[in-house]
Amino acid sequence: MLENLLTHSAFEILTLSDRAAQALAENPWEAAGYTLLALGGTGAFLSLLGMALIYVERKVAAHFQCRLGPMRVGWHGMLQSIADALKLLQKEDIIPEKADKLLFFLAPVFSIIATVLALIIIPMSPSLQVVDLNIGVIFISAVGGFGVLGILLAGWSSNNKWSLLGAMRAGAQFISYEISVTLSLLVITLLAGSLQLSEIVQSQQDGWWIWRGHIVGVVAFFVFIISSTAELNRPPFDLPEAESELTGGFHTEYSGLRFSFFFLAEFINMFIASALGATLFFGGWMPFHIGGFETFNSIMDLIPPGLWFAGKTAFIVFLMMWVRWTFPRLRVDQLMRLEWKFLLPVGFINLFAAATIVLTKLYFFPGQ
Amino acid sequence: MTEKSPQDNKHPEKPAQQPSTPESSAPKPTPPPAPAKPEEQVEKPPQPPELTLKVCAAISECKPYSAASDCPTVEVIPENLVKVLTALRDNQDFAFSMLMDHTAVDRIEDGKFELVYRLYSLTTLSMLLVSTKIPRDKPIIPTVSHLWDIAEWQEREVYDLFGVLYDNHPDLRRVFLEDDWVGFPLRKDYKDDFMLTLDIDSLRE
Amino acid sequence: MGLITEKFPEHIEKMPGGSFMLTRMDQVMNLARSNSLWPLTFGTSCCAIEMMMATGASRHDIARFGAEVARPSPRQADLIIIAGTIVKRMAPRLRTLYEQMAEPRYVIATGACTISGGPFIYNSYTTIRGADEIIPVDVYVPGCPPRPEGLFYGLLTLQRMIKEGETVRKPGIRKKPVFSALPPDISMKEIEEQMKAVLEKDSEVDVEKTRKGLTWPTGI
Amino acid sequence: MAVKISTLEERISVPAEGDNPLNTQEYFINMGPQHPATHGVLRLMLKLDGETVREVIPVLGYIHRGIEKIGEHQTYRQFVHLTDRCDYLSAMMNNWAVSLMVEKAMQTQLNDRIEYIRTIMAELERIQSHMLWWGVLGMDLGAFTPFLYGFRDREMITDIFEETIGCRLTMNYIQPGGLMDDIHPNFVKRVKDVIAYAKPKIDEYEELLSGNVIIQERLRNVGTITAEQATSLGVTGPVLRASGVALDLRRVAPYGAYGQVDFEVAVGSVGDCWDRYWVRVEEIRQSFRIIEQLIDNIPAGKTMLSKPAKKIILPEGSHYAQLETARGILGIYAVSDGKSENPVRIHMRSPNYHNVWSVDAMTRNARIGDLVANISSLDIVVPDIDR
Repeated sequence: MLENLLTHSAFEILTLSDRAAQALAENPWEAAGYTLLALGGTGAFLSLLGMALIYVERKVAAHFQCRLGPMRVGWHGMLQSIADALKLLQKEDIIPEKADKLLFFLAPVFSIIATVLALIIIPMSPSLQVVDLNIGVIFISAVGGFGVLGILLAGWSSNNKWSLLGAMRAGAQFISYEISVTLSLLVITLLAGSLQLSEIVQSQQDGWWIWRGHIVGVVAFFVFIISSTAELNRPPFDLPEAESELTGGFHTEYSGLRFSFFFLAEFINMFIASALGATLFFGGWMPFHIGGFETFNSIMDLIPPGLWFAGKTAFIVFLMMWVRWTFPRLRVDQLMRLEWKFLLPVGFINLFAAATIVLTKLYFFPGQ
Repeated sequence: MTEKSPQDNKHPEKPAQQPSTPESSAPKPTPPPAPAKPEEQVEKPPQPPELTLKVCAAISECKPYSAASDCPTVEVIPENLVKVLTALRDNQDFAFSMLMDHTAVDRIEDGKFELVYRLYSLTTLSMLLVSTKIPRDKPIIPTVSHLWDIAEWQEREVYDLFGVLYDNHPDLRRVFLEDDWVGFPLRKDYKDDFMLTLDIDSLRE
Repeated sequence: MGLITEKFPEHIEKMPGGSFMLTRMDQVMNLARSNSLWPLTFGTSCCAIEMMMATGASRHDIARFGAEVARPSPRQADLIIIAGTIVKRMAPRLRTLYEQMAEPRYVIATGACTISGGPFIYNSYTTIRGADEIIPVDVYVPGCPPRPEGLFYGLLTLQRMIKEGETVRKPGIRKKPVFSALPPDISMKEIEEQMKAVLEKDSEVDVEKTRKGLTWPTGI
Repeated sequence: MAVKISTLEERISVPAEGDNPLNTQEYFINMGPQHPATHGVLRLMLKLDGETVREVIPVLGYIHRGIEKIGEHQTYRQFVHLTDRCDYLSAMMNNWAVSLMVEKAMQTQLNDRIEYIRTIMAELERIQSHMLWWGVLGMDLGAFTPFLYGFRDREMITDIFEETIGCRLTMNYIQPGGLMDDIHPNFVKRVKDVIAYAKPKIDEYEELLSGNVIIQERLRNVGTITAEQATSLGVTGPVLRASGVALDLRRVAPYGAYGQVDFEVAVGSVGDCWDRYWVRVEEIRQSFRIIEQLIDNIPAGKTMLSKPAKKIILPEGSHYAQLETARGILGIYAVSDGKSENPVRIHMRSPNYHNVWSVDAMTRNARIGDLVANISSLDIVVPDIDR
């Protein structure tokens, strides 16, 4: 089935690593150029996207709360994030005297590295992807686990009890909710029959998994969105940095540039989670297709895949912001209860249901 | 706000012109002299209020308060304090289940601290003031924190500001000031290099 | 005159054609700093409510000036708005908070109590008479408590001061005295005169014009 | 009799008890005085076992300004303006308490206009205080948006105050013998506008916060104190009423115009955070009801009984008056020597000082998140605790 899908594809996947590999035989300099483009592009994308998301978050929050938000720097405060970034670059860098200096230095670096590693395998459009691993879904799970290491190290090395409490909360929360995220990822892996992100996108050519997988897909999506919000430490699951409880949580002792790394990593992680959600459940860059309606599908193909991806991701990002500015925070034990007593059983049952669907081929729009 | 206002505005002008002599004491009663509230009337004659008499009849250690007070007040000696307060709390006729307030007054001219316990009853909705006097140079009094939980902290406040020592208090330490603060600021003879004093009376003249 | 001139004073002399580039860079930095003042969540008494009114309430919305990111940790804050009386017991804590803040750091003192001790000067055994006895204050906002608009005016004044590069403590200079970073051909006196001119220019208000627009309610 | 005086260091150096099967170690952690959840400068020493709070030790005095000492050197009229700065969210009720004490001691009868305006102002103040509390509760529990909504509506009431009094927070409006000034001509209309605007809003906000599952989870059965505990701890106001004791001085000992209006006292049953929440939201509604009954019938009359007299000398003896502020019973206790304008001793029975100690009883063996909910539901104002 999968081979069929791939041969019928109108979209040719060409990642930057593929291009570099192709060019290596003929012209090593071109390959090096592609590599540099990938590195520089990821770095630039990371910082620009982070700043844009911070600006958007502040504006969305402001409008939810009947106020204006940043207005002074640039048109409607567009350059506010740049001012913040410049200021944070210039801030004094304080390392507490009794902190574990090496780990204190490494923690934000770990955090940001994990983010970059996850960012490179997100397929943003057929030709805009750095590397397309055949174990993409597993890779994202693994790298995501790396990010919490940064938080744990930050809490431990700060030599501050509040930081340590925040870090321990983050650790417990991450380990718990990672299971649910993985379970919902597995559902899509089962339906699509592949771990490779580009193939998962291709498999949604006849319809996105959120309705091709009907109930199973919807349940998996909700489990995914709840538990990935928890993994991102965003409200209502922002216990590791709960402002009114732990002052700043794990980043209490961080200032200036190092703090901005955490800040940036948090927002990029939100983008990655949204992009992953869009890729798995809403077809990633795949336009809105309905199996069998070829005319309709070709009209939808007129919109470039990059826009589809951006739109879907923006929708999920907005959803997360909406939740953040509406809901209060859960308590620690309630957080654990939600995961172990509700989301985990639901995830397992859903996985079994998905297996049944795959075996009996009960999809909507089964395609060829 | 409608018809009454013109005549009502004219009427009280008369008394308004009278005061401003130093003897006249502030707000004058309204022109139509309404009778004073009944509970205020009782304190004028020397006869103490009804509740005071009732308490004194029930508990032999109490006696009516000697000085003026606007609330039923009994006086006890420090040795009987815990006994009296226990009786007042547990006696079903009174049932003073709340210790509303506890504070001290520095009677420096008598060389004494007056400790005041304000009890409130949720069943009869009445209030009783229990007063006891301890010498300034040996300010020790048994604690009542086992009777009411809040007494623990009220007593800490009094210790902090007046230096009254409570015997058997579970955790007697300063509450507002640092532990190494010297002196007890609400005592009348408290002196401090930091404190600026301003004699308002001299400024007024 | 900020971090760059302080850390690399020799660069100014060596640059051919004057210190143009470095000065520009510094101005950009000051612009960025002035527009991103993250306050510390710190308030002791009544002024804190009006401060919350300014920072929180939708009508006033301090976010317009990019200053709504209230940080609970002093490490990440740039600005400390002292809102309320400071007493003896709080004073060392306030000093600690100030010292925990990372370097370009600014202080606004709001309200009578913070400026002078307010109504608690006389006969009080704990009230500190002015927060500037403890930490250097950049801007004073009088009032009891000041209106949110007053706080905004204070914030805008602070922003202007940062843009001019002149706060009570010059930003970025922690170990050296202030004028060691000055270029050789400028004296402190000239800067003072220039600042005076700027301040005088800004304080010019056309009184007649202002009065015309003002209509006083007659009903009172 | 040997009295032992301890210090904070001794208090927090208690060795951990090792009877825990998991062999965990308890530790002390310092919360405040600068902490977002402690509403100002309250400092709490927490004895924690992991996330579980074993003991809460409030450490006060970070805003202790010695108001009682200052009061001994001031006249009663001057003392009124210091009470504004204690519980600044019920500023006018604090002023009223001093005025009530002076008027009771002088046996002054006030006219109805003064009583009506005082009552309306006090109820407006109560509404704005509860609105602010409502928003801050949301913020403490992690929802920032209710905070701004609460502030937005509070602003309308502040505008009314500003129009009449000229001040937004520290009013000094109610004075011994009357009021500072008459109400503004727009006052009645503006109050009616606010009622028309805010009453539906209360329902709307209840939908946002009260109907929320997470809020219910966070507040229900958290920080329960029984009626006996509450009485013994001396808590008053909504905290006591949430525990099921219907002690509201507006009802049991009416002052002002409360004797002439019809309203209900909201009483909880369990005594948990949810009851305290519910009692306060209900009190906002009841306050609107009281204002609605009074606002149309403000009688004519003077707003100050006589010209401000130069001297107020209370008769010799002790004087006490108490009333119900937004947070509980505020009592003013003054001892006069009958000769001087200044009191020999003036003491405030502060509702917050009595309420704050119940946080330990509420939070034993709960989580840190519960502690934040408990502090928030107590609605403490720290300058009133410390005075």
